[in-house]
Amino acid sequence: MAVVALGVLAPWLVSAYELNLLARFLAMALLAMGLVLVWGQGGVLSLGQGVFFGLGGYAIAMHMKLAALADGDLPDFMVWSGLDALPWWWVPFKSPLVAILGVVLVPGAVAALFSWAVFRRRVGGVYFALITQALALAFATLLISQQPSTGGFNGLTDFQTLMGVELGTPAAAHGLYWLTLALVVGVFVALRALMASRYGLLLRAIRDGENRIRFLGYDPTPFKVVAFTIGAVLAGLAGALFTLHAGVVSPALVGVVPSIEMVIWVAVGGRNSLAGAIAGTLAVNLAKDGVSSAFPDLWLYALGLVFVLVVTLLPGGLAGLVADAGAAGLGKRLKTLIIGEAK
Amino acid sequence: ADTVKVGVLQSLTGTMAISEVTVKNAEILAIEEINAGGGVLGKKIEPVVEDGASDPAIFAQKATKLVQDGGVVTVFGGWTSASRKAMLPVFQKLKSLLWYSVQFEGNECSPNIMYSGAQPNQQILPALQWAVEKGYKSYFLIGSDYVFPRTANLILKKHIDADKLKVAGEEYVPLGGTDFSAVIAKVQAAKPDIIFSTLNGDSNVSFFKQMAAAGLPSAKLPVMSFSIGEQEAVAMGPSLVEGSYAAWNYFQSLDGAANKKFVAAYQAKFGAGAAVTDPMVHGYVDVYAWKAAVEKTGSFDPEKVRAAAVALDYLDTAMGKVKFAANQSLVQTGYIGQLDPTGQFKIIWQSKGTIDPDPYDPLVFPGKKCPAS
Amino acid sequence: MTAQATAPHIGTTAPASNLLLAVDGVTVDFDGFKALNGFSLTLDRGTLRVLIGPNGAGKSTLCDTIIGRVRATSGRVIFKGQDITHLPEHEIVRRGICRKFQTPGVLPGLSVVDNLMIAARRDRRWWSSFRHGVAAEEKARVADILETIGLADRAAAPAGQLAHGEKQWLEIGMVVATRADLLLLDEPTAGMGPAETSQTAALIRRLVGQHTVLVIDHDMSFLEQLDARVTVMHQGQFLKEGSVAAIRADADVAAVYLGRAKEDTHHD
Amino acid sequence: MGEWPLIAGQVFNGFSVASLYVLAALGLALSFGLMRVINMAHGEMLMLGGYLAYLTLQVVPGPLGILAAMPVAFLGAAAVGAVLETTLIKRLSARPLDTLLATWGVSLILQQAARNIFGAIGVDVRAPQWLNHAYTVQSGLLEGLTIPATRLFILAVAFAVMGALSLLLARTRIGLLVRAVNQDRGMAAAAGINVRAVDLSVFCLGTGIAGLAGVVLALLGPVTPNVGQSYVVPAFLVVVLGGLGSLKGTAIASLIVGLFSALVQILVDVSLAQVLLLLFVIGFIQFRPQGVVAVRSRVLDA
Amino acid sequence: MTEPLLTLTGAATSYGQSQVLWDIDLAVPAGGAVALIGRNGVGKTTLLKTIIGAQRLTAGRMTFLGRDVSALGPHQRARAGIGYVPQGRHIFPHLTVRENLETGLSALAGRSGGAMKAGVPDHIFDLFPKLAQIINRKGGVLSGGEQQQLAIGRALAGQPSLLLLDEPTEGIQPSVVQQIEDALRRIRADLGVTVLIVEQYLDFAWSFADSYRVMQRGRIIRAGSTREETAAEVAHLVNI
Ligand SMILES: Nc1ncnc2c1ncn2[C@@H]1O[C@H](COP(=O)(O)OP(=O)(O)OP(=O)(O)O)[C@@H](O)[C@H]1O
Ligand SMILES: Nc1ncnc2c1ncn2[C@@H]1O[C@H](COP(=O)(O)OP(=O)(O)OP(=O)(O)O)[C@@H](O)[C@H]1O
Ligand SMILES: NC(N)=O
Ligand SMILES: [Mg+2]
Ligand SMILES: [Mg+2]
Repeated sequence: MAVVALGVLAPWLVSAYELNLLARFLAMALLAMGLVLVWGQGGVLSLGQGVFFGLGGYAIAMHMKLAALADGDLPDFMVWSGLDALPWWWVPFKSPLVAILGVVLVPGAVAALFSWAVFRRRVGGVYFALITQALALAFATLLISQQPSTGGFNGLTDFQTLMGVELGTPAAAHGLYWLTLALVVGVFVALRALMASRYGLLLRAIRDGENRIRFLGYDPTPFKVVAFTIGAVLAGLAGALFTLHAGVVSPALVGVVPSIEMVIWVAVGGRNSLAGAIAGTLAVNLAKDGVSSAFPDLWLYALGLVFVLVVTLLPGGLAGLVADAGAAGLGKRLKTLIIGEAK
Repeated sequence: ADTVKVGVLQSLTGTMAISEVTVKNAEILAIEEINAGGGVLGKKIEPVVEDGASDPAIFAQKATKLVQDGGVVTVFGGWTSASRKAMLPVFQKLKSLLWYSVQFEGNECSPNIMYSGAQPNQQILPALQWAVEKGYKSYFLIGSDYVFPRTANLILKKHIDADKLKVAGEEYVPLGGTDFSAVIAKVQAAKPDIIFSTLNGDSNVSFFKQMAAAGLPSAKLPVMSFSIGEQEAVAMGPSLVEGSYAAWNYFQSLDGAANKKFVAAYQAKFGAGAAVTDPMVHGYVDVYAWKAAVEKTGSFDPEKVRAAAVALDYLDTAMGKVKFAANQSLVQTGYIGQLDPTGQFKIIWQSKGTIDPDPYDPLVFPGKKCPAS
Repeated sequence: MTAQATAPHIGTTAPASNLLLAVDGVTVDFDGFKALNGFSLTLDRGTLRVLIGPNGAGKSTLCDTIIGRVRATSGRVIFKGQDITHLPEHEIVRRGICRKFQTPGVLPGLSVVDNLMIAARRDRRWWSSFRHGVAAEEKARVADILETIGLADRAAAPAGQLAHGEKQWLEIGMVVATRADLLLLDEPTAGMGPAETSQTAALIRRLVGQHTVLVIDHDMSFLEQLDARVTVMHQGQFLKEGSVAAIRADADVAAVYLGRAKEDTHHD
Repeated sequence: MGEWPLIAGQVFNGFSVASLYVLAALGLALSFGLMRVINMAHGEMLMLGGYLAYLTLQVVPGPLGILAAMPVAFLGAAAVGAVLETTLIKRLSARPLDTLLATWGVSLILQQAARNIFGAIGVDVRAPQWLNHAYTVQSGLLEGLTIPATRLFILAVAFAVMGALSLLLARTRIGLLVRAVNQDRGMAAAAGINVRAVDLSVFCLGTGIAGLAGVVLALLGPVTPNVGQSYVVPAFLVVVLGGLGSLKGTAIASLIVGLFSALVQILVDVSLAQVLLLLFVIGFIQFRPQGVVAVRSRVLDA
Repeated sequence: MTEPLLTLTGAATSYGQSQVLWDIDLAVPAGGAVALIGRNGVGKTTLLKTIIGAQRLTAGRMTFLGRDVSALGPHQRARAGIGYVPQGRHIFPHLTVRENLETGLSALAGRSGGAMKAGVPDHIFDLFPKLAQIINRKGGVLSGGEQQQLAIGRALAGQPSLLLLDEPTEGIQPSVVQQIEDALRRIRADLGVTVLIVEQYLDFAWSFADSYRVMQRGRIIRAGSTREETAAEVAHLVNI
């Protein structure tokens, strides 16, 4: 609670730039929490979260690009790429409602379709991870190669207003920040409830023994599809908010490397802990912001070393560390509570 | 205070670091020289270096940090158009000024950016002009898959068509791509007179190697590159690319006292063999142009500096006489060089005098001009 | 093919209304090897049937085929009058069949009680899993089963940490918790001592009536305690059927299955 | 010159690309298929092989330099593999997804190390004179078809490596032991198999082959700190398509991927070909979810 | 009596934090057959795992053939001559029956290179003729009983001097159980193999072994001779 209160007051505590950073990282934390559900609980490692992050980001960015234009005009990059009409799939994004729905529906639909096709054939685990990695590569490549309609390598940038609100004013920045914070808190609460529900239990059961679950009369496929889809929706939401905060969305945010980094945030924080995922996201990104300019070479060594050490020595991540430390006190009480209840 | 802060924002990590670090070096060199000479308006310049990490979103983030929290009066930086596009709204919003030093695809004029890198009509079109003069009729366009190559080729195609010549093919390879087997097969099928290449970085090595292996060395099928500078040529092994052509607004081999002095200063600091390239010199010149503009207006205020910069007279620089035009791009000379075995370019052609920058190609964007500011 | 002639056929053992399961001429061909070869079997509601046969006779494959883990090359499986031969596994289970595997298959990372809770859940459709609260009846049932299988004091332990015999008990508990109409128990007493074996026999006898049970086992003393009708398989085909005593006395069964045991008993 | 030479050329290029993929993927198939280790630093073993080839050529510049570089690169990459295995991989056995993340960290470190040692710009390994020419069909239907000698050489290397590997696995007990260890470590040890030695040798063999692949890659492109990255993702796709680390599957999958990309590239550019390849793979697993070479099993949760 | 083939003194082990075996003293004489009995979960399997080295000793020591082997890993103990038939069979699922048997030969490393080259000894197929019939089938597809036979055959392929059997007749048809009993007797008689067997059926334990140990909650609570006491006299201890 204290943390949330501090979060609410942040606009008065930190500089505008720092607030913007915090807002970006909180947006990313939404995605990280989704990975807790997908990877930590469901055992499904996705190396393609960047794709959904990007879909969300592009959905909102497309709208803002269009909103800034006079009627009949084309976005600048289309003009200089030699396009003379708006591609049909851009047209609906003129409507802010479509764009906002698109932020969650497009990644959700893509994720549901893709994961259904793959899980249905009982392809999982490592294979799934590698296929999603290829998906990230393909998506980034596609964005870049379709420059006339996607903005290509440059991505989309230079947004002025969203639904009539002038972006870039301090008020807008505060509002967006609070919106992000509220979403983080809301998603945290909702996911915690979900994980504690029977759905959460079954998801963990499927992670443990998918076939066994089948022979208890459950079809694992929809459970996994739902988790993956929720993860994608959160990633899309994260991408949209990030785009608003950063003022740019580009293929550099969606490819193989950023997608792996997203998993790293969660690995550092603790793949089974929502709070850990938020903490991990903030910690890694703050470190990156602080260290990489001062010691660019060192940063890559440090990042590499962090992956290695966290995975080998701290499989529970920061959250695991905290839990171990608290095991004597709070942890034990919790344990007896659970056992008592189970009995 | 007796110092003034300026931002230097380049990629120190990631795929672009290799190129951008050299620009950062040149910019720092200029700052140190100016400081040694007493600074600007009596103040020492304090460079604040940030890492753009080859990621446009980080560029935007770091640009905000520099201007908003870092208290810099102007920023030198950026290489890819993606990073410039991402920074543009930041500088516009914060009413600050960015100095951008790399050749690019044009189609952009922001009052908050000084574009010293070549516009297409200062690099690509002179190269076409040269090729037409040489009698080449059939052109094959190869590029890395990003904005500059695609737009450059769009402009080239219009001009090639207008000249009633032939575009034999147009192919793109993902950035960093290494497999050219299909592209070369298509080149072999199309039998062009010359290849115009906007390939970037490492891909060039793969391309030239595989061309040579397929029996198409530069001697047989000439290649005109728009992204191979001295640094790349040395690293690739000059013998691989020997005889191929490049178009720039600066070559290390240029005559002139200013260039001799610049090369000597750079090599004194970064090693005798250190190569010097076009974007580096543009970065170096940007710093001096900023100094001149500040001194002309007597203020660090970006708005005043911008106005002063476009009002400056010709500066005598390592790349010859240059000045900023009213559209905030640089008036400069176009050169064609041919690679010799040492990795230096022999200058074989140069434009008749300086070329005025033209952000909007008249064939592609008839009638479009930068809004007068 | 003489065995075929004596195999029970659908509708010959009981009126159709009482018929729960009919395996009708099922063949399972693994790249030329027929693990089941035109095998038929019927089970009436509320009955107990024992299935024995030599190692590799096809008993587990029969369970696999009923539950959909292995697909019949030819033939049909009819359950409650409906053809379930080609349904997905989970669909088959939802219709009321549950199976205990030969090697215990519990969910190792989940606690004993969660294992049972998952099995006890009536509504197994995914969208129902978001609904909150556990039915009191399910809770009571799980508590009851925990007592029955003697794991009440290990309820919170991860199932992966149980000893072999304890896992067997847990899996039996899970099968019971599903309240399936048809329980397929593949070697439920493997790894159990004589005392536990007797308990298992008693438990199974209690289940009969409410459930239909098919038991596979090699422990003759256990089968004797079950005292049910015995079907003998051999090489994927029907071999014999009869009471335990009759089967023990059978020369053919002795030859392929029991071995020396035939010397202890006399023919009848 | 008409369509035919282009198509024939692309078929040849397909084989050529397949030979690169197979070299890059064999090591992965070994460590992934047999040890369940996803080595994201595999690409850096390729990179290492490339740099070792470069260094060897400094010492042995003549026409045989490239041949000398092969054993050097194999052993060098195998040695680094040994260090990696003993310090890191062995702690993560049976946690494949974790090996993926940890080795990604290693990959970052190795890339940065290469940048600091050799510079961010690549180094160049030149094909010797005897490889530096091309065969051109002078007449007939395929007139104009050009086949570079380097590509033939790489094809030959790929065949040699595959042959040697299958011989090694078939003729020695190592293949058997490796599979036993992978399927049940505890039992393998109890049966008398030195599981540590088996792990180590398989992993080193895998990285060694990657080192070898790095040498031939250097004939086609520059050796840069991130050269491995461009091969590792497609190599993984090949392994997925091949199925459970089967060597035969890896070879067939490489060929499928190579031919598919090469033929598709007749019609579309490289970027779009990459996207179509992924769609193709997703489509493929709809029909053969276990990959080209499926292993059937009755084991629960296998 | 000569020195025991295997001794455990004060042995203890645990799974993570939870200790499962306490203060185990056990001596198995060369050529002898010892039956380990006790209810489910008392630690019988854990004791065998500790002997083969799959579980670490947290206290005490172990000797084999007069040598302290406490620090050796499982494969070294197997090569020293300990064969193990685990509970749950642990067949290599993707190896064929022949290959499964061949993995057993690894235990001969350093002892009998010749026997290793010679391949799987014929007497295993004499013992389990079924294995010869399904020699090219994958281990994973075998029936439970077939797997059990394979597991015993695999252990015998390594020509152990001490055979650890964890409920070896689980899931095996009665006639084959008899064959296995006969075979074990023959192995003892002809090859002088020492046997430590976990068995829940006292009748079999008594007919096969010459001494017994009863386990309870991770300890050996009683040791005795099957020749001097009847199974009935011990049964009440097992059923606690
Ligand atoms: N996927 C498969 N491929 C090939 N053969 C198989 C496959 N699955 C089972 N078999 C064979 O089918 C036969 C029947 O196996 P099944 O497990 O049904 O026997 P069972 O009667 O249950 O034996 P047990 O009493 O030993 O458990 C065995 O010989 C087995 O090897
Ligand atoms: N991997 C494990 N982790 C934690 N505890 C375990 C593990 N394996 C076994 N145990 C515990 O150790 C104790 C002894 O188990 P063990 O398997 O040795 O018993 P057992 O005598 O062989 O029983 P059974 O007759 O059922 O095979 C049991 O309480 C069991 O729950
Ligand atoms: N501006 C460029 N070269 O991207
Ligand atoms: Mg069976
Ligand atoms: Mg046991």
